[in-house]
Amino acid sequence: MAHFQQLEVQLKPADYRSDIEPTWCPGCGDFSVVAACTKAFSELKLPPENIVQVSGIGCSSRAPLFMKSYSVHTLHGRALPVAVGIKLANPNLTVIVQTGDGDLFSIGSGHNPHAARRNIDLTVICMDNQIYGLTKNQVSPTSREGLYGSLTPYGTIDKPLNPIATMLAYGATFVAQTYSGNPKHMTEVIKQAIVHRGFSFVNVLSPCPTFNRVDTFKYYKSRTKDINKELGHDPTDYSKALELAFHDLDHYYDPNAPVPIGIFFKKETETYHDRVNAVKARYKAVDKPTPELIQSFVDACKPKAI
Amino acid sequence: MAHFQQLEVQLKPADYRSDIEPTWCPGCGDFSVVAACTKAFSELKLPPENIVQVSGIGCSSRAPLFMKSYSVHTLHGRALPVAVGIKLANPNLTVIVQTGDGDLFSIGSGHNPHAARRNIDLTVICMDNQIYGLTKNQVSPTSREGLYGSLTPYGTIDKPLNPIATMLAYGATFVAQTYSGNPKHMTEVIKQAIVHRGFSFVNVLSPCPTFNRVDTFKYYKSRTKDINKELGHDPTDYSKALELAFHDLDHYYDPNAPVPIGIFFKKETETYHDRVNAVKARYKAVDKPTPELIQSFVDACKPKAI
Amino acid sequence: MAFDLTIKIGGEGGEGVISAGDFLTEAAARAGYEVVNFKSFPSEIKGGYSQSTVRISDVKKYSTGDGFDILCCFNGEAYEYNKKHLKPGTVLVYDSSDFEPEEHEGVITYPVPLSELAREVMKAYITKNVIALGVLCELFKIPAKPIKDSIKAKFMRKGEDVVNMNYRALDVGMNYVRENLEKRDPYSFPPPKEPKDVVIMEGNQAVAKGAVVAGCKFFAAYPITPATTVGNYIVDDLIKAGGWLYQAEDEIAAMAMAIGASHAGLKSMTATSGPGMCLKTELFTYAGMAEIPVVIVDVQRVGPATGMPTKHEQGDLHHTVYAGHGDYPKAVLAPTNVEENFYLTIEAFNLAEKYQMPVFLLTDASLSLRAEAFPTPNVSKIKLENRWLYNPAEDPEGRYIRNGRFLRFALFTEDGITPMGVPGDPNAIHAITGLEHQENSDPRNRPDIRTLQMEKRMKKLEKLLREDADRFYEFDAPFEKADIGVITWGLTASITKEAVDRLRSRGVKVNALYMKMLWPVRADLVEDFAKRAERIAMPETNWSGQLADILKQETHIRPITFNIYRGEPMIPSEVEGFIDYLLDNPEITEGRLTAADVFGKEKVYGLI
Amino acid sequence: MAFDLTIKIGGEGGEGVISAGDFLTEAAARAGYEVVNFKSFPSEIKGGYSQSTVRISDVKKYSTGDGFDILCCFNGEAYEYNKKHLKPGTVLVYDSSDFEPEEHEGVITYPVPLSELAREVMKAYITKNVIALGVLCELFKIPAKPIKDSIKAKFMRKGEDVVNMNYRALDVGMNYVRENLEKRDPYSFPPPKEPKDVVIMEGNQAVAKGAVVAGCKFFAAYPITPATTVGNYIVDDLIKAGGWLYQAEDEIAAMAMAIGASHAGLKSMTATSGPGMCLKTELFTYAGMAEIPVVIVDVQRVGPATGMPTKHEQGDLHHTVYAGHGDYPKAVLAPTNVEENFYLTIEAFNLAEKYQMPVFLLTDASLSLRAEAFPTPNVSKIKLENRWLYNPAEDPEGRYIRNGRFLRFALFTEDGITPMGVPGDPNAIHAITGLEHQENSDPRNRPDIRTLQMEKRMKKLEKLLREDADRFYEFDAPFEKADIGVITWGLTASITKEAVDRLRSRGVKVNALYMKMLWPVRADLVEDFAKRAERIAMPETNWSGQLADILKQETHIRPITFNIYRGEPMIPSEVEGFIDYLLDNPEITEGRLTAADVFGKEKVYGLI
Ligand SMILES: Cc1ncc(C[n+]2csc(CCOP(=O)(O)OP(=O)(O)O)c2C)c(N)n1
Ligand SMILES: Cc1ncc(C[n+]2csc(CCOP(=O)(O)OP(=O)(O)O)c2C)c(N)n1
Ligand code: SF4
Ligand code: SF4
Ligand SMILES: [Mg+2]
Ligand SMILES: [Mg+2]
Repeated sequence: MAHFQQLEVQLKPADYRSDIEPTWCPGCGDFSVVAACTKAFSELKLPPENIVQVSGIGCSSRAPLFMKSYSVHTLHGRALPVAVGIKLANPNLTVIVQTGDGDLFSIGSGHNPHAARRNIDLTVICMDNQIYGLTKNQVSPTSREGLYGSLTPYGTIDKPLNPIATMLAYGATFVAQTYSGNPKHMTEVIKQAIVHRGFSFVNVLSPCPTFNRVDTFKYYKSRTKDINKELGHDPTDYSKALELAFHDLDHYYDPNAPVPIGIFFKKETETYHDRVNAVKARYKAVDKPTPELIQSFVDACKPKAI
Repeated sequence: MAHFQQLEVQLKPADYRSDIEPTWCPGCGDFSVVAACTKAFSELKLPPENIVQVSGIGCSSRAPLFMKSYSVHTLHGRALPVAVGIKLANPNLTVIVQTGDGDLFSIGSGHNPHAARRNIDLTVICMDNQIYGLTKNQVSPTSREGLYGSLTPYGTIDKPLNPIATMLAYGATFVAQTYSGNPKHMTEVIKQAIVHRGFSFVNVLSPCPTFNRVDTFKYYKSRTKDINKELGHDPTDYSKALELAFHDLDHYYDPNAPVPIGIFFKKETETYHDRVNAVKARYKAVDKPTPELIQSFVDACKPKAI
Repeated sequence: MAFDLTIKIGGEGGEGVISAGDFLTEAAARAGYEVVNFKSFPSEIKGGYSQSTVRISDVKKYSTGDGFDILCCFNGEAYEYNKKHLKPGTVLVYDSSDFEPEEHEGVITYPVPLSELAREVMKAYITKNVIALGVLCELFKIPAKPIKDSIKAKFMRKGEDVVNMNYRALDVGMNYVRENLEKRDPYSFPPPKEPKDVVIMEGNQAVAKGAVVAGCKFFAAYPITPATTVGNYIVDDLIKAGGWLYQAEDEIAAMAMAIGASHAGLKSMTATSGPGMCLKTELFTYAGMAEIPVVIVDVQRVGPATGMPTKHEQGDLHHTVYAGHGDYPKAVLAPTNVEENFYLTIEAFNLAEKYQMPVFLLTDASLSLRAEAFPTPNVSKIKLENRWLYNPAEDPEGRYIRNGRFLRFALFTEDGITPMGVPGDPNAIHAITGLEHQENSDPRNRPDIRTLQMEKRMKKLEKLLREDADRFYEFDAPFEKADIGVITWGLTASITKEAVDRLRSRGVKVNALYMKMLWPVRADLVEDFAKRAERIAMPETNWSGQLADILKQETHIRPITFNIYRGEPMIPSEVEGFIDYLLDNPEITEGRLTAADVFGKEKVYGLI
Repeated sequence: MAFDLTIKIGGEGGEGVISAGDFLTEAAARAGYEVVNFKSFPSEIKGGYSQSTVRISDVKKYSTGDGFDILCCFNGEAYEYNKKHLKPGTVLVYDSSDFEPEEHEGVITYPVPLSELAREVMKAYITKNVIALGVLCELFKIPAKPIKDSIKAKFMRKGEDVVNMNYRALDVGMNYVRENLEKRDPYSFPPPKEPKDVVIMEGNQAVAKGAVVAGCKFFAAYPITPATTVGNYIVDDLIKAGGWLYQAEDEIAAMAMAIGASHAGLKSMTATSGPGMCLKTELFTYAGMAEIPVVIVDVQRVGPATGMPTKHEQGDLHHTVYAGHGDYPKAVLAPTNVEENFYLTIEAFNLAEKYQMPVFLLTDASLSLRAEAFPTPNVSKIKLENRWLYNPAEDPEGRYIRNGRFLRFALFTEDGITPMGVPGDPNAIHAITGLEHQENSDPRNRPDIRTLQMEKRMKKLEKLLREDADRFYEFDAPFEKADIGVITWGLTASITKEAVDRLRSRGVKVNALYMKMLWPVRADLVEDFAKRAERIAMPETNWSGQLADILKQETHIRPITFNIYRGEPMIPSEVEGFIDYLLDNPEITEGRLTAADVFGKEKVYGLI
């Protein structure tokens, strides 16, 4: 755990809360995501000033504003690339992306393959309510077929995207799913995701009671199944992870299918930053260039007298 | 094959060529892609006026201009959504996307999951030279680790994206790879892709002799292996397809690993358009609305007297 | 005296504030009055303060005025928001089971325990808004019949029981007044008139209806407040009329799809707001270059960045006119009220098809939510433009075919317009490209071809200025030489109309020009107007005076701008105050004023 | 007489045309001359026509002139492209093994079988360009020593054999002249001078070097012609200096990353061209709203859409200044030559850090490829601005902390600038958001807060106008009352300088203003300049006169614009002709002229 800074004295979860009252509807799943995050921060003894939480736009993307950390509420779909810039600039920061299923998998979906395959050491937490909440009820890429949305009043005819399988295909090195109705599981998964060196993705099933009347707490309660504890899945096994992942959405079609939660995959391997360091070493890069070094870059453009 | 229009009298491949001289470098892999396409059109007896070929920007994206069809040379990364618009507007057209690895998997990568999962009946042909050609040598998402690019002179440190696995994860219903050094295989695969009802993806390994000095015709020649004929892969088997796909890039790391070509996966299932038709039937949609119907939409806003 | 009454209802979102306003609006229209209704929602998803302001009159009013005559507060928060506007003579109806107001001199108050009645008498809290309606009916002699009709229409599909429950709630309100209150105010409704043949539409609904009437067959959507509801409103009609709405993965894709669908022959559109406008920009230039007809609706909200998504601003005009690398032809329309939302959407499609280019329609968050009654459009009387498709029979000399190639971008037409070809047609096979191209679509870098194609494209705007621009200039300029000539656009134009009436009734000589085509500009018309006024005043709800900037550049006028950028529309008295200020300060001949300059820093926020 | 010689080399891309020009350029600089070199590539990847124009002089020239004195054609295509410019007195050196030219009256021709010599004598076709150099050296007395030095420097790493082969090729060329040709032209080099301490940079290289000098630590790239090479040039230096270049997945991501890296404390930039500018726009407004310092380089190319990617146009100015929903603060700089590319890049970083906002640097395709020799910058003399970070020790009263919250967006500073905080610092924990926000960053919709924050942000530009704008106005206005005042920018300014010299040498009273900060505008400076001229002339290489538009809006001037939009820079004689035309037509006092208006439709393309 030496790759991130820790406090000597643990702070309480409440110390990671900001004084802004969440604007979420009563009963929104996202409340407990914030609770789990602050608990994870506390247990990991993260200094608040070393946490940068980056979000896009959506109900879920308000989450960073309700916590005490450096919070970067960006534009719709752009949390990930802004977070990449932050992490590249200062690898000592704990950079967490707080996003929603629309933000991450619709408008933002072009950024995911590239952060994942490069194994940039970020933690991406997607509050997946299978709907666009903030814009008042449109289907999202993770919505089940037939779900009602204001632009698809006939019930959507789109096959949903599988977030877990997609991130696995991209080469993410930590891929998990949890459920905001299970705070303990969620906290544990988020902790592990933060501790993981490399690109971590956590899909949080986080119901929107206001607009999604199908994928509710009640719906999930009886269905979630811990793939690690209950099914004995070993997260180092990539092909098993894939196979499990491809059944992630079975419950959309089969009322008896379970909703898998847990860590699908986890593999510690070189991060992008490790590789950057290797290149920098080859280049004899310095941290603070001297004026002489800078002058030498300019002088290199003199007509080549030899 | 009843789902697309056919000519009574077959045209020659040359009849599908435009009179623009290709601007490609001598030896560019993309020449034979055009040859294979025109051959496929001829063999499928497609009326040129019913073909719409849509591309983005890149050397590869010039391909439609060298053929006789309705050609839509769009902007970088936007071939797919423009093609979706065309197909939605007129499902009777044969809509083909001609694109490159940068165009499709870098700037355009946010569009892929959504066209694929919706099973829109398009054929996407990606001329994958593992490099940005038109902008003169930058690595692309499919470049192997260590490849030189003008912006990564140290040899890229990025893990490449796996195009086949990615498209399979998205739910594409036809996924294949072919090689522009094997015109027969290529023509056959492209034909099948066009005939397939639903979202078809064909990755064409199409070397760029000018900038990519590693992944050359010479390199591929000895390595490609026909997964269907030589390995007996049955393209209806999704999990086998996945497994094979995940070894697609093994040759990047293991000089003895083969480069798989062939049809990884193929499944005929409802297209987006089939579902649109079902919704339209429910709505009693008409093709040419009468003035009375239109007036009724306006009249629906009268204060509701009952 | 003219009848002109404004009722404002405020309360918690979800308490039926908005639907109470809607009932009143419908009832007023059904009783033969002019009516306009302005709604405002909180940015929170649930809860937060909502309000609905209904203005009912016997001659058409375009704004909701400066304030209200009657305020009905569903809770204490609504009271807190509005109390500074309680002037002597205004009426306050309030939920006395929730709060007690302070003393307000001259304000007539009617306490009604709305929540208690709903909970105790009706045993259904959700009927609170209908009880309140009953109270208003009884107090102000609003005819109950049309209200009941509206209740029935709205709740019918929920069953007879629900309808009856709401009838009872209305009675509970009416009875409470009869039994407990004594009328002490002068406001009451005149008897119902002969109902007119009107429709009531919200701003975004009018755009949706207009689009379907115009023949739109493809709508590429990506949700964004306050544009999303254009899609909500259009989707069912569109499907029935054989079209389709596609929810794209983002705004770029939506724009790309609209272009694709148009190329394939359909009248196509997309609707978005500022952030989406930015994302689509590269494709706007493509539509200009490839000469694709397409309609883009921008329901403006407050920028920059995410800004204030539910709030009003006229801040996207610069972007619409000037964004994009390189110049390309386009037209920009901006309706000033709901009825124009309907008709100008049709105009947008007509211009797009005629000139084969992107046409923008700029509305805004406030206009999107405003409901208005206007005469029912007769669709058979509306003229539609369809695109010019190549037809070999009309080209006996084969001018548009050279060496077997269709000359999609032929240079020999006088007006720069050339026939299109649609995939499927063997006679017009061609390419389109964003590269500079020659007549037969082949990419070319040659300086002469570049110059000529650029001129071909831009020439289309000259024709537009000749043939299709003047009807978008609404002149209300009775004075040969006015003291002030006001020029404005969009919702601010509606508000300005009322200010102009008031100023004239006080003898001020003010002319007005309401511009509804903001690009390209008929400099001659603007300058002729300006010649007949001593000074030009331009109120706009944006920081920089974006239309003023355009006119400074396109004409010789040097306006005095009045810029408000607080996220809310102006009110008539602000425009009035601005003009009065100019009359008091004759030395100001050009420049920029803000509300603080005119009203003083402290008073500014007290106005609204 | 002053020494001023222009040599143009043309041929097939890949034949060493460009490197021959580079050798000449270096040699000239090493021989103590001023030199500027303009390259142009085909848009095809391989092959196609390339050219390199080298102008060598004893006083600094900013343009490559109207034409050339000496033309060296490597093949017949080069001859075809250039033959219309062969005037009496010009010299033509050509590959006589490839083609024979027509008769050109008064043109001095030197046939040299370049290909044959390369193939037969040297047995290495690739030495053709060095043979040609030898020919030029011998014919025009160009000192061979500096050329040899350049050859050695370039080929050293390929081994001694390669160097020697090229030395021999040079000799082959020189010998051929000695043995076969007789000098019949008047051009010859003066003896070498004392070499000056100069650097030679290409336009994009100068941007790259300037950025590293400015302290840039993060470069977010996405390839696009003609901006890509900024990244090519910076990457190695940047890594050595502890920074990083990241090739993003698209331009939107690149902009987002630059913003992220800046927020995390690094000086950050991105470089792109028009299409990328469009895509990044939404994030520009975010940087404005969240007050993030960031530098955006736009190497303009021809639009709209894909346009002509390798060609010159000044067509992105409207976009840069006006794009984006809502108003936000920004500055726009535009260098006129390569040296300014270097220094203005540094200025861009300084302004970005000082004002905490996006700063744009507009260059263009032609400037990007132009090489110039200029005095070696001394980095220790260059002043750098670093950002104002919150420091509790400087805030003893704790004004920037309220209720334990850091007031990143405090409203009480006079100039709108407030200290930043960087992640990792426990004293400045805060949020940034694109929503309108209050002082402590919390999102707020309140009209008063909105108004005040808007004013805070925009106030920064007032300070900039006071403190940092005037040095970007280059006045060359010797006449108290000139007939014409020329205002222009970018590469067109370089070209105009030469036209102005020529006009003045003919006695024309012309003043000039070269603007290098295009936004915001010091109206006072522009108007003072305008007062001292009868008429204002504004040449720009774009359709609409984009700087003219801005000045019409920001000042009272009414210029006559001269617009060329053919995808190539103007040449001095065009600007000269434009001014002459104005002198001949005194009745023209404002409006727009194109090359066709001034030179007639047929002659236009003959000029270039
Ligand atoms: C560029 C842009 N497009 C669209 C929007 C409107 N918008 C805001 S949030 C949102 C969807 C959010 O969905 P999701 O990420 O699932 O968040 P949720 O509200 O469900 O938590 C959209 C489309 C925007 N703010 N910016
Ligand atoms: C918005 C935008 N960004 C960047 C570019 C520059 N550009 C043109 S082609 C290209 C890469 C093409 O790579 P690929 O798709 O692999 O095509 P190839 O040339 O290799 O066939 C880029 C980055 C552009 N034209 N537009
Ligand atoms: S709309 Fe849904 S996601 Fe948004 S705050 Fe309410 S419950 Fe949560
Ligand atoms: S650069 Fe490469 S991809 Fe482009 S035309 Fe040349 S060989 Fe083909
Ligand atoms: Mg969601
Ligand atoms: Mg490629």
